[in-house]
Amino acid sequence: MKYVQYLIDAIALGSLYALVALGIGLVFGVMRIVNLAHGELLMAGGYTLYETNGWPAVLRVLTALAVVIAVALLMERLALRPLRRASPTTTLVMTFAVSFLLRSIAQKRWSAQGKTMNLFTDLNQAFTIGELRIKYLTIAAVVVGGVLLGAVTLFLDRTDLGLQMRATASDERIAQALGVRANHVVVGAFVIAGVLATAALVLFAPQRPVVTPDFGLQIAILALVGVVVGGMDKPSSATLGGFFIGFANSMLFSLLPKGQRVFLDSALYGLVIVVLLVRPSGLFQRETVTSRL
Amino acid sequence: MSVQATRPILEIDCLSVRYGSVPAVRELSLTVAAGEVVAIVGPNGAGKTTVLSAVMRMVAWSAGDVRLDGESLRKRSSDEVARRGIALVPEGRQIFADLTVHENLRLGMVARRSRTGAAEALDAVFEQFPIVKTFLDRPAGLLSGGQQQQLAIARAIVAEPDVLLLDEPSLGLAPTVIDTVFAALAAIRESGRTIVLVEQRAQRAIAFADRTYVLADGVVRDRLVAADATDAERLRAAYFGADTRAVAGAGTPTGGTPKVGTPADDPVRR
Amino acid sequence: MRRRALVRLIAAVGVVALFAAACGDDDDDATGGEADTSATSATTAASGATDTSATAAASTDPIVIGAAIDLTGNMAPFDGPALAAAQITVDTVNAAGGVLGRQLELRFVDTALDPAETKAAALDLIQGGADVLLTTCDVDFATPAIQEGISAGLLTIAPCIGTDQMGPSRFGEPGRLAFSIGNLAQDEGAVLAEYAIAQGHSSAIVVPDNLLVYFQNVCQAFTARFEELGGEVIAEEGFASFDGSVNNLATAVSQAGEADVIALCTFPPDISIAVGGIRDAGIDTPIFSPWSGDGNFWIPEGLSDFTFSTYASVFGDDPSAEMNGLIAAMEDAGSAPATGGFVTGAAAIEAIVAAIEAAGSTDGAALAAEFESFSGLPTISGNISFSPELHTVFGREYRMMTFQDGVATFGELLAATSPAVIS
Amino acid sequence: MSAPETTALVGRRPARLVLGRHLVPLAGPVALTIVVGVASSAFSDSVQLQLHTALVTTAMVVGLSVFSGNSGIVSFGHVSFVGVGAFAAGIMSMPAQQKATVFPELFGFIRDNDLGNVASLALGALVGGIFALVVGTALVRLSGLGAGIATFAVLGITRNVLRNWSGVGPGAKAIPSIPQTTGLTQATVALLVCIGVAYAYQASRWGRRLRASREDPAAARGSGIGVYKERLIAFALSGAVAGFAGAVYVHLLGSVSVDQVYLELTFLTLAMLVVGGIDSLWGAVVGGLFVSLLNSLLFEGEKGLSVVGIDVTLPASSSNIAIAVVMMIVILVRPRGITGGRELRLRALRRPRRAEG
Repeated sequence: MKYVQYLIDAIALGSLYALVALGIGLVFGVMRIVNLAHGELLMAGGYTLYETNGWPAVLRVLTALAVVIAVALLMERLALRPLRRASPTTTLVMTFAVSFLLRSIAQKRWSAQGKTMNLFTDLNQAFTIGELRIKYLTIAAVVVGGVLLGAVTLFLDRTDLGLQMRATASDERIAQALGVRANHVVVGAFVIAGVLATAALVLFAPQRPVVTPDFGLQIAILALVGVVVGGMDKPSSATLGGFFIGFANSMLFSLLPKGQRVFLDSALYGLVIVVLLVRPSGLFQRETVTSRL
Repeated sequence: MSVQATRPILEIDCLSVRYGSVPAVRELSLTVAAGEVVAIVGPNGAGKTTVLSAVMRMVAWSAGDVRLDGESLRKRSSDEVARRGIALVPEGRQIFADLTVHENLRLGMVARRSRTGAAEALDAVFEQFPIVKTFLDRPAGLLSGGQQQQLAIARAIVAEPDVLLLDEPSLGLAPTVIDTVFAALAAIRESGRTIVLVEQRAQRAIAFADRTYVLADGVVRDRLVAADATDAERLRAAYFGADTRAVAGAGTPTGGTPKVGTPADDPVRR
Repeated sequence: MRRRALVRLIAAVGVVALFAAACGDDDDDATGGEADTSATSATTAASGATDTSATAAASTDPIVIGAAIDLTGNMAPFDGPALAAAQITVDTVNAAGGVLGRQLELRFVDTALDPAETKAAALDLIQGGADVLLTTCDVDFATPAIQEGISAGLLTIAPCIGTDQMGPSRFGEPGRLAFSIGNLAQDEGAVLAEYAIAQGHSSAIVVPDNLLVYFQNVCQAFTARFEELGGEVIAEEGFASFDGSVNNLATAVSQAGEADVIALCTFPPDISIAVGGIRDAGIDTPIFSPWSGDGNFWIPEGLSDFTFSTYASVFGDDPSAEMNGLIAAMEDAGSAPATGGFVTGAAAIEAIVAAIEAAGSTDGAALAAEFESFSGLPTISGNISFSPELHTVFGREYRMMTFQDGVATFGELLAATSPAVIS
Repeated sequence: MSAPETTALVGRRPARLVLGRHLVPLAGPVALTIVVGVASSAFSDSVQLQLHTALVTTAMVVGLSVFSGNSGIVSFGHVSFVGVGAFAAGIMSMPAQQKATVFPELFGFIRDNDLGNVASLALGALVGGIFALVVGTALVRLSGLGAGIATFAVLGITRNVLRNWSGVGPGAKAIPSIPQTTGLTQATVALLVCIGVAYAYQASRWGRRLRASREDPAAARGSGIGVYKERLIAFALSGAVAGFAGAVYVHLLGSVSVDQVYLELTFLTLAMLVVGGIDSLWGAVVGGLFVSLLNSLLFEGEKGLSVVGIDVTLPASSSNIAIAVVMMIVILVRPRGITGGRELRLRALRRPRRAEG
């Protein structure tokens, strides 16, 4: 029973990271950009929730969504579009600079002291089945995660813009030579990334109610590790990678002997290295596909 | 097929392209009339593919201009060029292997200028390339080389472009498949589309085209018409002149006397 | 080609400009600094001309207290309010005539918590004539500044460091010059344990955050004193802030068994995840926390049975009128405190003033000797004591605060009988 | 340099060849280092410290560039080598007697011994190099982003172990009382040494092979270059340089804590490398110094404001925003770095001078 509870905790955390990873994976898939500033989208949404404390919840979430998408699009337009042809390392460092800028602005505006978001705190309530305790938040995370992953998959499979995104991801030059407008595709990817970041934020908020300038960074870095471990080329493998990293983080903590729990990071990163060595192109990737980066 | 009588649809004017400090195309000028088939032949590294990529704005120009229907493409990006009516069948097909045949065709339609007639265009393509219809829902990567080439051409013409650029459509294909491809091209020509064909298999291209430019070292070495396809001497001269020059690394080609050796086999077919 | 050369030129000019600007900046600093001091001494001389002779310039110069503290980074929420309170106290002291007939001057440099900037800030202040150095509220972040302060022979004070590390135990013999006005973790852990026992709790789960030595020490001290007084610690569930382990804490705690009280030694933001998680897991056990759990900015809605010890109640019900006056003054200055830690900034100034008056000079060694002899020195933060071994405050009265239904109220003033002994 | 002189220099072809091949690419970084070093002595203590920090941070960037610049693989974990170098040097040069009270749980041979300055610097290089060699043995097989993340994982493990294994690391404490031996001379010489090592490697057969394998891995393999071996050599060497830089760094600050050599430094050094130009040593040096000096300048500007007035409400902490913006602008204007990723060449050297004159 104890282990089933561990499993539930792990699934809860895994689902949250899966959402973040999907956002990172989608932008990478379409643009070949590792967006280190993805976490700052969550942060921006978090401060929006703080500032709108007292409004109706739905309105707050929509405002946060608008802010997050606006930040995502500004990021794309001002910092990344001019670097469309630059090397991956250059864009990576650019996204880091963007992340640093946004965190510095937040630090100046709201200070390093946390601010409470107060959103959907009722989701923290749990129901029990026998000895098992399941938070409504866990259910919400799994459902929302599943629905959004499904929606993104459907979008990519069924819509023209989705098809153009997949084509761009596969070969940007040829896609453009066929008439695909790169900017449309990229803007689309960033809008979706914004939606996913907001969804992740809304699900993180009840559990991590305090937003700080570093709020998103820690989450995004771990999610990024997950994305790479899972396999960057496909949104689905990136998402599974995100789930994997959250799941492993939680599971390892529960399974480590009490005195050794402080070595959680070592265990987790050790696992990451092993996975990368055994399956360099990604845990959930067909072996034939290799990362283009 | 009088060249002078028709209006020029594609004009390449003193175009230069360089990769880093290496010039790939040097002050190249050529004109293609509407409805005409123009071939560009030449040895490896002559700059043939670069010319097509430059027209598509897939590589940057260092000087010169390209005009479509009199309008400069200087400020256009490659997707805009495509949506203005030039379609490219790239070297090595470059179909999207992970996507299905149908999805590849849908991507081809992105550049269509008219909102109507898409279904008809698709039907026309199915008729011309039955193989495409047969494997509609199959990932394109599973098709054979010849099938992929047909798909690549089909993908280009569903956009109903004014000008079709083809880069080495016969590359790596078996002779019978090449016949199929050229038969398809003939049909496209009948439909009145302008074609620019880059080929290393010069003889066939020259015979097929109304006019042919022989390219070497990024400049036009010679101009030929279909009748010249049988003039092996002239071909050899054009080819080998360029080859020796490239090997010797001499300066700008001025069309000096080509060194003609005794080639073991037909230089054109290689 | 030409463009590349142009860019190189711009780059070259940029580098030169950087140097030039740095030069200009330094010139400004030097001349500005001198002009500043001369101007200050001029005004001091002018104002002091009525009661002292103009020749006693040295003794009428202001006593400079330099603060190398963080106003940008993660310590800013602690350092900022402490600095603001210190400034108010300096103003009060100056209004009352200063110390030894000299005015106090508080200068600060933001370290942004960067180690090189921290050291640079200390060097700046020392070179600028600081007589006493204040540092960031964490001994490890402050180390680069502390070392400069003590090696320059200055009394070096951290307002709110809570470990016994601020002194010889970390810095060897030169560390005699280093003190903290914060509460000793061993003392604070003891008071929490004594309060728990007094409320009839006899079993506990201890949850230390491995991130900071302070957290570890408070929880160790709680355990030691709790067991001394006959309580039983049934489990210790460690975790570490920022590594995600807090997400699993609730399950770990719920599986540890039932206890009367949970001692939780951590700080925001992870404390809110920890407390929220424990409550949401249906565990209503009272939670005890040291000062790091102070503040209402992180509190989950409707939190109950959460008790913490602190320096001052920022919830409007502090028992001391003087304290409430200081809080009001800080609100007026636009820096309302979020936790009670600010008061250590004020107390630091009071202690420095007391030491200077007793020693009759600003010599670091003399001041340190006075500090070591402080036993129950009354300050706004309560009575503070040091010893040659312990350079962090013990024996001070804590405000024991408790949250019920999301509202914190003052419970009682309580001092530990003695610091707990931890290995 | 006057125009006739330059012409004369260019006129002598053999001299120009030698200069062009080795002296000129080296001259730029060396000259810049010496200028910064010597110039620093004109300033106040705190500005001096910042300039020395700039030199030492640049040494870390040079260490990173030995691997990333030559192999084309971005390492996110190089700070772990800086870290182990820093900790080895720091903990071994803290006085043994004090160590016994502050870090009683250290293994005996670490706790009871201390080293002199030179020995501790050598130790930093050695530990950094060996650690990189061990790690590299497994990891340099990977390429692309996978390699980057794997090295980042090494960084995570290094930090976690140093933070929690009290037998070898300082735990949550900062290591205090490290002799502050890095001043003008040592900082300058240290960077020069790193530049020298990096350049020697780059010009060596190994360095050229690795660069060849970066341009075209398949062709390199075809011509008998063992990419794995070449990468491993570069990785170990750059680990040694990074470890050395870390050792110099602790002797500059006199203390070091685990979080000091983690994420922030990782991104900072990476940003410096990219801002300068990732493909060249000149880029590493220019980027390291440019970003460091910019950082100091903006920070000093902030301080300048606060020294004059004592107003607590004075808005501070805007320098980070400015740094981020400047960095972004530099990347936008020069996506390949300030130097364009090229080494300094004589032709390039001449042109700006003429333009200036």
